[in-house]
Amino acid sequence: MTGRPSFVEDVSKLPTHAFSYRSLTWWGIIGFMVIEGSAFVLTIAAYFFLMSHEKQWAPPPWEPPNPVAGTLFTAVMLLSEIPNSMIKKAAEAYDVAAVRRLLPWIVAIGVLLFVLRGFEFNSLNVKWYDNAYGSIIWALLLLHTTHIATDWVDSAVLWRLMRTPHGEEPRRLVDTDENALYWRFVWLSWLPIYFLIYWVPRMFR
Amino acid sequence: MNRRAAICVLLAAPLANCGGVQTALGGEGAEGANFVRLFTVFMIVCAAMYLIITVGLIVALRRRKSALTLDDRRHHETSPVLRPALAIWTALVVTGLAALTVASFLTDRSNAAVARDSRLTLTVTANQWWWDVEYHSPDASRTVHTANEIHLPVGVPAEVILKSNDVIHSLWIPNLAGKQDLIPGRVTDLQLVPRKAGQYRGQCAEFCGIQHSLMALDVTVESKADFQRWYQAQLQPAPPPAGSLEVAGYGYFTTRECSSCHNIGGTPASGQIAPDLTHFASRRSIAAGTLPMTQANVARWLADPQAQKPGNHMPNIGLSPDQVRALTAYLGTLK
Amino acid sequence: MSSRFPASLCALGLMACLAGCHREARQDWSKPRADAVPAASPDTIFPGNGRAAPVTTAAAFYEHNAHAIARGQQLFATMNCSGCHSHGGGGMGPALIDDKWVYGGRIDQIAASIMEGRPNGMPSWQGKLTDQQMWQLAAYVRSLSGQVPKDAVSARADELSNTPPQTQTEREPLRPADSAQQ
Amino acid sequence: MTAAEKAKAPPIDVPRDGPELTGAELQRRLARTWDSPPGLIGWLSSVDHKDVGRRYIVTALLFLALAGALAIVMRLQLARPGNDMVGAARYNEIFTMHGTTMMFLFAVPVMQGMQIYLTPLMVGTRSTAFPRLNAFSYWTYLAGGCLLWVAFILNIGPDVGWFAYPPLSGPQYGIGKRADIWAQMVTFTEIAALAAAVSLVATILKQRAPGMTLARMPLFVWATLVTSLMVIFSMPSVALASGMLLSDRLVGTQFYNPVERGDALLWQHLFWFFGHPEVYIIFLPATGFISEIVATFARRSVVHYPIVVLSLVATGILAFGLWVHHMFATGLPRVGYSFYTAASIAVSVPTGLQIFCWIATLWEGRPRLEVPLLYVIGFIFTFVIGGLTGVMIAAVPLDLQLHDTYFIVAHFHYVLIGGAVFPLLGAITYWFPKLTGRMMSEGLGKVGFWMIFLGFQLAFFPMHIAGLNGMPRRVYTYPAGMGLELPNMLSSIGSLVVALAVLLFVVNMVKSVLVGKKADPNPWNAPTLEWATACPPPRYNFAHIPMIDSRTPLWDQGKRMPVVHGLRVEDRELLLTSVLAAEPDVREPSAEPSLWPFIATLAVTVMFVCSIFSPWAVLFGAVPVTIALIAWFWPKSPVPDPEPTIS
Repeated sequence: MTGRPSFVEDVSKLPTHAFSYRSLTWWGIIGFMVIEGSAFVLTIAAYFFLMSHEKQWAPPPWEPPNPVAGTLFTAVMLLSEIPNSMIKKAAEAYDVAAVRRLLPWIVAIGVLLFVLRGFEFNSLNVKWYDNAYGSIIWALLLLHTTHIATDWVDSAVLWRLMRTPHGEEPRRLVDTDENALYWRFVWLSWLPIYFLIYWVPRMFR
Repeated sequence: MNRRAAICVLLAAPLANCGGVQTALGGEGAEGANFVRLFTVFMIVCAAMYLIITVGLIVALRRRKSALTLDDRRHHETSPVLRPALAIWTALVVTGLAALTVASFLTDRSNAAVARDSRLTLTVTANQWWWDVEYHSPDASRTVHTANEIHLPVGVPAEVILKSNDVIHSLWIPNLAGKQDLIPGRVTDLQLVPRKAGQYRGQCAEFCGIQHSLMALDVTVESKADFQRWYQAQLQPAPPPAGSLEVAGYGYFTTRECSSCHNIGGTPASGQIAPDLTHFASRRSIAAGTLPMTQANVARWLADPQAQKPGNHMPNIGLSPDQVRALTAYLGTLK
Repeated sequence: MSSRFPASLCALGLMACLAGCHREARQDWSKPRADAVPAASPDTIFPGNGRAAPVTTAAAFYEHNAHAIARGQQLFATMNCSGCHSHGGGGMGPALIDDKWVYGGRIDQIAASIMEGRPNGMPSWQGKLTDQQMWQLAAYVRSLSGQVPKDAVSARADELSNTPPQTQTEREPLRPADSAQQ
Repeated sequence: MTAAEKAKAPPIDVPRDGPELTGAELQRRLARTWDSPPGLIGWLSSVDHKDVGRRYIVTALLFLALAGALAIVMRLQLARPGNDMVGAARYNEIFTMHGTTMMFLFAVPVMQGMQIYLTPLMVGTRSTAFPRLNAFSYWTYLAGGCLLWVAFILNIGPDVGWFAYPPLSGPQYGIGKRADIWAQMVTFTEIAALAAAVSLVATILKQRAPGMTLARMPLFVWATLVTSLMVIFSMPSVALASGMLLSDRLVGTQFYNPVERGDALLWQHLFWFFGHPEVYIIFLPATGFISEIVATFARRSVVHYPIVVLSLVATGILAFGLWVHHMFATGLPRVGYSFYTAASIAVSVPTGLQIFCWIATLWEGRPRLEVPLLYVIGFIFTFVIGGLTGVMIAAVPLDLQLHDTYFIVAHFHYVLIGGAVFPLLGAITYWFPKLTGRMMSEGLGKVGFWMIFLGFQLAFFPMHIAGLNGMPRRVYTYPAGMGLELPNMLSSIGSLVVALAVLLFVVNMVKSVLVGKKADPNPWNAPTLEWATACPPPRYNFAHIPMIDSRTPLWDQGKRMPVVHGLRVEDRELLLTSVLAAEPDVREPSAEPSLWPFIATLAVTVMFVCSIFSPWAVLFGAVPVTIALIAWFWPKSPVPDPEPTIS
């Protein structure tokens, strides 16, 4: 830069954090949600591609998965949105105490979900190596489980972090807000997968 | 053929090989001829577009008298002529490409219609790295089994059913038609309408493992009479061995390793996992186009197949020179 | 840049080298190794009557080599071994995926069984297959019961899956009664 | 003070840039704030986008050299029919390594490296959005590249082609661990590319200088935005495909086994859904280079800017609808073919429009024939041939003959070398002062250009003819007497000329780095913001964040650069602006250097490499990865002040 610049505008009054699309990390989270969403969409496309070769789905003699554990899982997942929304609201209202109070709930729900997920794997009635139907069902469930796992770790770490003095900092509330957003993605992406794993194999028998 | 000559000129005549046994510019089949025709159309249109662009570029570079640059502080302005120029260019590109799309579509239709009433059906099954060929006939006893060669009567549409036993291969006989993949678990097909008698060559065009390069097949297009003669000969079992050397070779072949994999019709050798050798000596080449069919090459192959075509599925058996000689002599009788 | 290359990767690379050279060597390209299949001695067939000689290095090569096992897998299918052994699950012939070996479970014992044939239906393959092919088959048969290194076998063949993946099969211990020590 | 109070607290009194703090004193203090720690640890912890970008470029060029050496080996083998210099198995490994390295380890990374280096400078900000993610991206890429090449050197390199079609790459026919190494290398480069793309998108959308509305973004930044979005949408596809392949090979899933209800073509659909956009991920940044170079050397802004932008976007979208044209020979329903033919031909329309705009800009301007512009001219002469042969092979009846022959080899080398490497060489020459502070030699540059331009035509034009004469791809030998001798010999000679030219380019680079002419901030009198700062730029990029009101700010501003001020000087702080209008919005802290991205890469590497051998490695390997990531994101300062210093 040659010479002295001309100073046009002072930006020192601008805030140092912001929620939603004004935040930089929000765009990062959205980016990763799009990536993972594409992965889900493509896995689902692969599911239908394999299904299109079959007369019956699940292909006999394999029984469709037993939906009890999966349905319970779905119910818990949907219910988890209640504390999740509360956390999101509390974060946006800078209510650190509420966030600190509510985060353990999400972590506990995560543990419950893991237990239910274990039962889900047990109720698929097919092994991943039996045939491609089994493979794609397992792939969908496993892919979603990694999302539960990552967000559970994220929530647990956030819980721990919020209990330190760091929690008082507005930017950490932005993090909390975005963690809640990601949890929404996790349960929203579960719904089609739930349908594909448990109900489509019943509908086409 | 005028068109072919035109292409040859377009493609720098000394390089293009329009009379080869394996060339896309041959046009000896219905689809191959369609290719040559459509390729000519595309070449002309594309050459014209290339000319327009490069001439435009040269003119633009040599003009250098614009006033709409930074030096005149008018670098954001554009001449009014550019707007219609853009419109004309767009129209030109879109029309040219649309015309090509239509031409391609019509040729595709013509290809699809070319052999609807095929009168000859054969199945080609690809294996790593050879072709199994079976001619079908309503009468099961008139089914012919051969390998690494196809004979076709000229002018008779033939439907080739394509299967694979292991990985994905692709059958490409450029003189006659485009290629078609052979995919395990799927059945594809290829329509061949040979228009001109001659000896051609096909090759695997999809990478299929270590010996993808040496997986060719010989294609003979002949008159209907010649084809019938060949077909009748193929129906015959192998002749019994005559001389002592041949008998020794026959003995080894039918009782030892050879017969675990190879079949020779009319003998106890009935292996089904390697090329059928019933009329081995009537073929033009050995091991899917690896070597020309000569006594010396057969001997060389038998002594050390892994040296001729490394990685192929025929093991080095460790034959003695006498055994090689006997087997060569016997295989030579399988006309 | 290379000087700062993660040291752990180097170490892993070296390990991969040692394992990899052995595992991936393409043996078919060269002349067959001079390793004839040994005739089964009574010691190896009827264990307990003596000590079998240790497995030769040439024989050990086959069961650590991915190409040998893969070729064996192919031969197993094309020579119609499944006709009796049914993908290793057993049928007319004994099952091959379990830990029970009637005539010994070492690679040289299996190769000997293939070469000589056994009573009650197992044909002799001597002269029908090369020695090398019999070693390859034996290596594959051993892989069916998880006896060979997992990184050298393929998880499955491109055929009907009648058994769990071989990379997942539990390693079956050789019953002491079946053979002498490894 | 509660969080709510903190959120509304007025800015505290810390040093900020502005009329009172400017010039040398400001630069000294900013340099201290934005510097990387010294020593090896500091080198490994750097999160400076310029370090990351430069490392990306240098590493990618090294891989180019390696893959180029393999190309020479192949050309020597193919120079004569029936040659036995290289055996069948080795040749298969070599062409697999060549293709894989060029696509995954050279072309995409080098473009992303240029984007990582240039984008923050071009949009006028101090860093990328996620500097640590960016650093992680580079290390992961390096680990993937090393995995592949170490494997190759140890003679367990992949031999299944860069496309790795099952069943050939599947558990039965892909023997040993070769295909696993290929698939895991894909996972590494995937993660690297995705991480870089996310960071770039956020940088472009949120960190543009005040006043740089979307309609004033440099065309290279537009190309970067479109490319990064394409990476985000297409890369998951190959990640999924290679994940399925790995699980088929490792735990016996049946995705690609036709006998157990799988389908080998599933791979091809997933692979080409990624693979075709991949070509544009390589090509679009190159069009960005060209737009910038053309504007600078024609001394005027690119005409019909909106058309160029729309072309970029249209190409990006259309690229996702073409993948089936790689599968015309697989016997899919004929009806579908017509659609993909039309779409594949249509995608050349936007490119045709871009070419028009560049030529029109040259026509409107006063072109200076310096080396970067020479490469643009070489690009048009060469790439257009590749584009037109592309139109040919979009037609099904032509493709069925030409598919998988040397005609295709010629086609995509015209597209990728003519369309991406020529512009890249031009771009390196053009931005060399920005990368190193010195100019490249003009004389050597011109000689090099003519050598590579002519050598390229000699090497690759005869391949069209070899293909028409019946030479399939991926063969290690061919018989004599089929008209293949002459084209192949010419190709081999040409490839040696190209190799010499590349060598000359490298010599020119090395010489110029050492003794080249020192560069002013704006040696070419270029219009965009990266030229508003020194060559090479200081760690903090800009002492004050510039403010712009046109597409060519350096040509339109007066003597004094308009800037905004008030950013903190003692802490790393960025100015975020609104997505569309680029109005100043938020000040956010930017990440300090950290060793954790490097450690995370080590953990990921251990996990991925071990998971080639055991599925449990994914589970156990995830523990160190998780620990590394937690440490990476855990805030550093124990007592946060109202304006935190770390994210």
